[in-house]
Amino acid sequence: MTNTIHTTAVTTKKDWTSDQEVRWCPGCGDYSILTAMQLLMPETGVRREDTVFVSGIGCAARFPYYMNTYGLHTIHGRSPAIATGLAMARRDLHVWVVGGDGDMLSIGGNHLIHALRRNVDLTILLFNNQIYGLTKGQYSPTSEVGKVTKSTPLGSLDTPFNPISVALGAEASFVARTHDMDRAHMQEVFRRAHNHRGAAIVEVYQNCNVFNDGAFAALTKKDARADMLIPLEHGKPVRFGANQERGVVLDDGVARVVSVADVGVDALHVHDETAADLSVAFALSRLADDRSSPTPIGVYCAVDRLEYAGAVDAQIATAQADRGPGNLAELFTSLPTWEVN
Amino acid sequence: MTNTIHTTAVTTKKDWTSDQEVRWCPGCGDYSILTAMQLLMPETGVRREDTVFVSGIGCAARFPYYMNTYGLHTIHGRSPAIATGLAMARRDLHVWVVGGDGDMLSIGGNHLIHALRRNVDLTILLFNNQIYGLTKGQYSPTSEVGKVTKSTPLGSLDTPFNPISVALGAEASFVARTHDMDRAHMQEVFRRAHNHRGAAIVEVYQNCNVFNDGAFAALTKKDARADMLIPLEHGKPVRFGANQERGVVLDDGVARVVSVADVGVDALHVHDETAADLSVAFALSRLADDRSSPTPIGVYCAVDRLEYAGAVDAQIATAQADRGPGNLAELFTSLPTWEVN
Amino acid sequence: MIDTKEFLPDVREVERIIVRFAGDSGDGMQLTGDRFTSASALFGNDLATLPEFPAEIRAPAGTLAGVSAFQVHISDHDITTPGDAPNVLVTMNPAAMMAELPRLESGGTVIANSDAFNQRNLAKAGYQTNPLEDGSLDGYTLISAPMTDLTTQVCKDLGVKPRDAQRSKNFFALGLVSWLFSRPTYPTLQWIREKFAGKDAIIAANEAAFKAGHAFGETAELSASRLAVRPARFDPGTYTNINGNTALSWGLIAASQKADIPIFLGSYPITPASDILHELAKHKNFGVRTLQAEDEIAAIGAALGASYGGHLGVTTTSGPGLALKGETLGLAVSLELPLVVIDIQRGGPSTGLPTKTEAADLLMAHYGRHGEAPLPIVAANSPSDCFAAAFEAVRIAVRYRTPVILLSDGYLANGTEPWRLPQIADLPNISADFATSPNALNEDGEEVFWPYMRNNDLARPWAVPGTAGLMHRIGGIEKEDGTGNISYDPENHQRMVTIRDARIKKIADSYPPTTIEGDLDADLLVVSWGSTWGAITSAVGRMRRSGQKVARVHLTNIYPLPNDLGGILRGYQRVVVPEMNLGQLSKILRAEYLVDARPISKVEGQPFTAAELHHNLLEMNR
Amino acid sequence: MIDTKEFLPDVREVERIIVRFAGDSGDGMQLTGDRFTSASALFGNDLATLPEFPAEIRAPAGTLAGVSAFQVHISDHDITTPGDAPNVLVTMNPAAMMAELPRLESGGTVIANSDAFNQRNLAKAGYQTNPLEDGSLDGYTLISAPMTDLTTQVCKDLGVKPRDAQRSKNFFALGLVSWLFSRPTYPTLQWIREKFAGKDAIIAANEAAFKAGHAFGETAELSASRLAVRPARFDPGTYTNINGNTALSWGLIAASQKADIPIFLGSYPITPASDILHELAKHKNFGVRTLQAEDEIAAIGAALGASYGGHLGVTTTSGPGLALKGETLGLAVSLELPLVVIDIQRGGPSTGLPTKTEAADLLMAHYGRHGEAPLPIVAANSPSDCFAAAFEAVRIAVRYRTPVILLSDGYLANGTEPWRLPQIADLPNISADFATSPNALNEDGEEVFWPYMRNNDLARPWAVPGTAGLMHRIGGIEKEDGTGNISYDPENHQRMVTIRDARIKKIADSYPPTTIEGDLDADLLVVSWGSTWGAITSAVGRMRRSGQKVARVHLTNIYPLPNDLGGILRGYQRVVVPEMNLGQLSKILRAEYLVDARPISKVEGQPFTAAELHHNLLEMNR
Ligand SMILES: Cc1ncc(C[n+]2csc(CCOP(=O)(O)OP(=O)(O)O)c2C)c(N)n1
Ligand SMILES: Cc1ncc(C[n+]2csc(CCOP(=O)(O)OP(=O)(O)O)c2C)c(N)n1
Ligand code: SF4
Ligand code: SF4
Ligand SMILES: [Mg+2]
Ligand SMILES: [Mg+2]
Repeated sequence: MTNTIHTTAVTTKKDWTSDQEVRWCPGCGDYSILTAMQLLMPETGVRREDTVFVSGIGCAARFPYYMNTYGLHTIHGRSPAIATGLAMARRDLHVWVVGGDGDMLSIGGNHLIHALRRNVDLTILLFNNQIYGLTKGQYSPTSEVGKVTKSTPLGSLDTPFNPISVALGAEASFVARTHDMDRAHMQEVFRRAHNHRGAAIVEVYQNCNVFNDGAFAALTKKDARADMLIPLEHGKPVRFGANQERGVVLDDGVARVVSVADVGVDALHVHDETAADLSVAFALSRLADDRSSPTPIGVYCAVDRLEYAGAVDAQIATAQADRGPGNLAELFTSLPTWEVN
Repeated sequence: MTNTIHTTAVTTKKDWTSDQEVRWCPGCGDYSILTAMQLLMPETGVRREDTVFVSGIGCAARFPYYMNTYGLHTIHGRSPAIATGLAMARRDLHVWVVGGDGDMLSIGGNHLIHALRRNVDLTILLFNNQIYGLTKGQYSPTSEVGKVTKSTPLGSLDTPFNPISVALGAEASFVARTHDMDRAHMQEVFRRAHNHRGAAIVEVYQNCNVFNDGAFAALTKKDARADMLIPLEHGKPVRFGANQERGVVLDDGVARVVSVADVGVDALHVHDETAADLSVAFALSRLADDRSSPTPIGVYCAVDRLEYAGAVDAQIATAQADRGPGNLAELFTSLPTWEVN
Repeated sequence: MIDTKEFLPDVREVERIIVRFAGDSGDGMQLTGDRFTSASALFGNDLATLPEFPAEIRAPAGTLAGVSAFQVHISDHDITTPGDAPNVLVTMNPAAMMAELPRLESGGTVIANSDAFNQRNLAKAGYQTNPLEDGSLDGYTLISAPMTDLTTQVCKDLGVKPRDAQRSKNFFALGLVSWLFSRPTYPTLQWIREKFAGKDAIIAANEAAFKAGHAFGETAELSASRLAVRPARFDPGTYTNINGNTALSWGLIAASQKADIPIFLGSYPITPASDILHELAKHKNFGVRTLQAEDEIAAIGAALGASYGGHLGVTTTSGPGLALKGETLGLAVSLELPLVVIDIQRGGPSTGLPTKTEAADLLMAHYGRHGEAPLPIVAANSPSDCFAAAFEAVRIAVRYRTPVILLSDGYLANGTEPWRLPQIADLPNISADFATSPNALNEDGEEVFWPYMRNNDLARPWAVPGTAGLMHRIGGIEKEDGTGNISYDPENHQRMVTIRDARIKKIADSYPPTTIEGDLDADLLVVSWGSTWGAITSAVGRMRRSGQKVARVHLTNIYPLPNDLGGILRGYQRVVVPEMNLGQLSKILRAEYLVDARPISKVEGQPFTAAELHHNLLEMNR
Repeated sequence: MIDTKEFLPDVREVERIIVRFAGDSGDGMQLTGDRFTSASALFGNDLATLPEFPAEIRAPAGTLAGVSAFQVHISDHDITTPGDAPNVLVTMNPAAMMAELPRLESGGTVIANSDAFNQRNLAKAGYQTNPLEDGSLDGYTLISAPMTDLTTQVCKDLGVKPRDAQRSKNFFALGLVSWLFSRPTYPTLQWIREKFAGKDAIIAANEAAFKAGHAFGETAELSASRLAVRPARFDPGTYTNINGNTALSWGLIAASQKADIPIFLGSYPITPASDILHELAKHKNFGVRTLQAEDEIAAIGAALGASYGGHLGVTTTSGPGLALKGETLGLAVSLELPLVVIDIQRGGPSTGLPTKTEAADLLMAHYGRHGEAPLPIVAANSPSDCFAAAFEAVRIAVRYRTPVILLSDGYLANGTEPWRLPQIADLPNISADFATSPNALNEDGEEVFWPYMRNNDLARPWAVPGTAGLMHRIGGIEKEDGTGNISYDPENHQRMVTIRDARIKKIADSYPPTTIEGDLDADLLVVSWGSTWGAITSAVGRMRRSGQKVARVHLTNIYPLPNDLGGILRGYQRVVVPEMNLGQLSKILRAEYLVDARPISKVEGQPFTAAELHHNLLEMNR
């Protein structure tokens, strides 16, 4: 339980695979996310015993059972809070948090935004399938208006959250998006999130083929990607399209998709993920307001700021340096005392 | 309980003042907010019996007791949820929600952001004094990093929320800020919020003279205002300063304070509160990142979009038009039945 | 409508049959069971059903975790449970055989889809050899049919894709079982046509499969004899086969109509309560408003807000959700507003066994709030009784201005039984009785409205916003008796705590006298609540038919307990309380009456069977 | 240090005195009371204090709502309560007189700041005429002094602003009372100099006011005689005057040091628990981590997460917060991890009386979770006992791997009493005993780690992340006995429910035998828990001194109850249970032992007085 970080292990995918039978529906997008993770972990060099997956409840939240690490499957919505305690207590661990859009944004919304603003060193994966999978198909806080589900037979009326915007509004220091159809992209984004100091949140577009099949197909199916996904790359102009023919400009503060031919490459916005001001990241997040328009993927922002658990440890170290390690006899006599003989 | 809205009453401030003794500390900023409200109400022409103030717990949350209307003082953090039920049930009422920064952003953060995204017809006042008043002085989610309070003797480590950014990240349709030192401004902003269709949130900078005295003095004291408050006015360039000598531009998506002389009036950002894209409102909210820099006040955005309770009522009306008003006999026989003689 | 006189003479008649359909989650067993049930209901049998789902949405095909089962008990007389050991087990694959065979009565009939018993499936289920062939089913009657194959064959010329054809194999099974038990075929055929209207190929495939299964029964040389169950003698009326969650939803709607206040449901999905949200959301034309809230706390909060506005606030959940609602329930107790809180109990603690039944939330319902925060508790007894229990909960909530907890459980929620439709005019009226005028004089002799004045029931007035002249402010801080103003006065607090306690206890004055069933002069009294009702009814019946004396009392109103209950309990030498928990009601009875009430506990995620209770009661009566 | 032999011979000696300081919130009464208490503690008296704050932060000056009071009981012998009716009442304004006079013993002494009894203040307090003049204090001994005026005068030449001078009038009152009760003056003078170091004008003003008050007593012709209370006979040792919340915090720190696992406190501010957060936050050098979480659910969640990581997870709250923690507590029960959950009870239900005391969360502590979710409950008896109770809670949590609920209340939290510092070496050791190696063999004979293997205590291993080879996954779904893998098996569930129940019951095996105090052969047994301890001790003492026989048992471990308790209860004809609720422990005793335990209830937001309990017990013994 010393707070030293070990990063020396040589492992393979198999080492990271637990002995538990995977219980998602055949065809579920969760499988490819799991694979991406099990492939990534050996590359990071971290030790399995130093890695913990914490989750709430939902299909997504079954994730920890399948990783051969420490795993804590908790209750609905509370994983960011529980993980906060673990990460504050144990800075030597790598704490991952996994949950669905209901778990993280509905019942768990408050814990999520507070974990983000505190910037606790957590790597949070939000599997967004825009539906409640485990409870068999009610709409979620990311479902589109008008969605007909078991709980909204006449269509939902709730404006959905944009998870990226929510995270930015909550002062998140690392925000990214990826999707379950592109293992390499997932792996790269997860790696970036894992390496970030502080709270990192990754929205993963995930297909629930049973209750919301094809929710992201218009964006993520192979032949749509070039036109519908806008890869964000640090230091590069934001461009996309099969021939890089489209791009993004900031037009009086608002991000807009334009034809590169119309505006010229120099007019394109050059992505700066390190910008301390989150305004541009927010503007980019608004591009994805409906699924018929192109959506940025990749790292929206990766800002270095005060990490919580480290700061807590530093306060403890300072207190111990200033006052010496705790001494019970001193504590007991810190109020006025008197002796009786 | 018919859902007709009455707006005919002729009243005075006294009519809106309840018989309960006001129990805030002498000098508390809450007094002037109360006065602003009691002065505003007669101007709106609404009836007292159609007005409800709902609150949670905290000093701010005592507000309903002092208004001679219907009032519901609930439990800590839950007022947005409770008010959502009331507003959905009773579209004929004017439902106000009042709470402190702890009530609304700490324990109640999730209910707040969900009420905002649903766009329920509520007028929400967040009295931000950057402290827990009622529990005698712990830091709050809006307290600045380093704040020394009873619960943070070595200084707080939590990055605060920016309430305007949080609201915008949650898809709020009306967001504004005012402060307790300017009754006329409060009254105007409250009026605007009251008239908005959907969820309106107003952050009120409020001085807690007992536990956090002068938190906003650098911005709100008489001689600082001209230089430190940036009034947002729809359709006008964003300018401020004793001689309107400073202004705000959008610089590649980021809002910056400039000297008008340097850039010229035409370069200034012209405020459009009706912009459906919340990017610029968000960029403006980042100007206030610390209290030593100028802060926009007024209406950040006022966007017309699907109001929840109305949409729910419309679904009911459609269902009744399509299927007739509910008929128990029909309901009971809607599954296969058989007769026994 | 069916002519209940119709009967088939060429088969052996039995009093009752228990059939269990089991297969992979993808095999459509719930639907098959449901169809068989409907046909039996229309035929006039009494019946009770018990669906059992796997916990996973779609567990891997062919595994034990993926087995889905549906049990139905049909009878020519009044029955109260889905039965103990099935007489017939339908197994669509080896995993179903492995998981379910232990339940079958010894010597019972096994029907198996032999096509599914291939090497791969056998291995997945953990069989070394094929049970259809290795003699391990000796002692049972085995009807083995290549259902997949036969179904594919009959579909060949119908233009159905092979995959769709294979999917229809459950209708083959249904056809076979329908033949075996002499069920009328036309309700199923008609249902297929209605259900799949527009999808002609599917209709054709399902019909063909169903008929093929029926024909298989007629033509194959089956070693099992064909059985029939006569229609039961029901009271005259119109019946429907209903599950607990639907009955509960309808009970709420009926009560809301009678009280003339619209329902506002605030809910957050959770198994096994979600279906009430789904059902109520369908009935917007009754003025029902439903909010899928962000969590359980918001759900009850919104419902309470709506109640404050004069609607009938309702919130539905299961144990984990009720645990979250405790603080807001305390506020509701303090506000004294009508509110119905429904807990469809499931296996706990924590996430526990979410798809299994249990009844271990009783003490939380009593005490899961800080401070002295009493509230009435009502429990449903059977699937159709959920209607009456919901109605009773609304009655109490509205009349006494109080939150009420209504307890049901996973077994009642999904189980079905025939329900005689009530005459709408016969449903009791509920009066909202909103306050419309001042009710007190202040010191200056002016008319004022005091929100905490009380009527004879000790209930306070319900004055909803919008009512001129009655503006008032209330909250969760202690209130002055009468005025409702904030009061920190010590004696006032004592008085208010006492009044809140007394007003809930007073609700018992509105109950009918408690019914003792069975032998009033027995030594043994069985006291029970909730879904144990059916199994206890059967077990007590068996006891009495075998000459054992036993009395029983079943409680619908759990808190406050009936005024006459103490006297009843003291009249018996032994009191036993069968419960699906470690003895929660028995704890309450012991504390209340100092009677040595002994629990009979079962916490297996499954209801008591009549047989095990019979066994237990026999022991107790020795 | 004080020479406890020192004594003043020129005054009348009494055994004990109860003084109550009352004034406006702005009058500094808490500080005045505190100073008087400290001087008495240093002098060697036994003592007990009870501060009472108004609910508002700063209620309007001069109103009844703004009255702040501090009661202190000093004695020459062992006392256990802050006393019933004060002998002396200090009133700094009319509102304090109006609110507090009814408490004073008849014939008691009233000390009043006559300057404050002006027209305006009298009206605010609801007086028509001035009680200092209208004869309504006849029958009391009245010492009226123009404190504001005299204080301003003595400060005139000290360079103190008039406003600051006025503020010092509480030191005038303190000086006067100190003279009246022959308190040594130098501790107060010394404290003033330390406290206001650097603010010379304030020091001068306070000193001058204090001395002026003292002189006023010496020079004025006071009709009250000067009293003194001898030092009490204490066991030898070092003492400090401590309140419950501080003692509790120190108990946690001591236990954490003994167990060698750092404290992680997750908390959300709430009266009267916040001070534990404040206190623990000060002690970061003990490795204490504190998180002011976003709400109570996050607070317990974070604590549980830290426990999973091998820290001592603690969460502190009051009733409303505990109601919110129920679901997460259920998870902790299921995870079987150490966790200490502290509820400083206050008046309920709902927001209730947040600044007043009550003990009505006992049944919620027992049952406020869904499913069968048993956990141990410990309660503190007195302010200083909070140390021991916290230590005991940690002991149980760590040894038995379980969440523990520790109950205290508002009265203990703020009340103080002398506490003899324990010898650190005498504090029992607590062993975290983390798992370090595999504990089972799998089917292939390989060494594996099973998180739900159990030791003789039925406790499971605590294997923290970072430990190589022990990786495992656990959660709130039912777990297979031993392996901890998810299991939906019915029999396994029954087994696990039974084991969870048994392992908590087993904790009682670790208790010392229950102590019966008083007359073992009495007919009447008083059973109690929590902060009633002091008042019952006094009342039982009075009973016995007056020749009445009575026995008493006070419980620290409320769940599981001691193994020998049933036998004890059955040995008495009458069992009474005084409680600050409507009879919650009595309910549990009745259910458990079928003993007719009768509650004595008080729910007024104030502790029992010894006198009222004495009265009640006399009635019971007739
Ligand atoms: C307190 C509580 N409320 C509700 C539930 C029921 N529940 C389980 S998972 C879930 C939502 C699942 O949706 P999501 O989080 O999006 O995950 P997915 O299954 O889609 O991966 C709900 C409502 C629960 N287990 N606990
Ligand atoms: C469930 C619950 N937790 C905690 C509290 C204690 N509490 C009351 S008000 C409050 C916070 C007050 O701060 P804020 O909301 O900012 O309001 P202010 O007093 O500053 O106006 C807290 C923590 C409570 N009443 N209920
Ligand atoms: S229900 Fe949807 S999200 Fe859940 S496992 Fe199945 S496909 Fe995946
Ligand atoms: S504590 Fe602060 S916020 Fe509360 S009433 Fe006093 S001054 Fe106002
Ligand atoms: Mg989802
Ligand atoms: Mg505040």
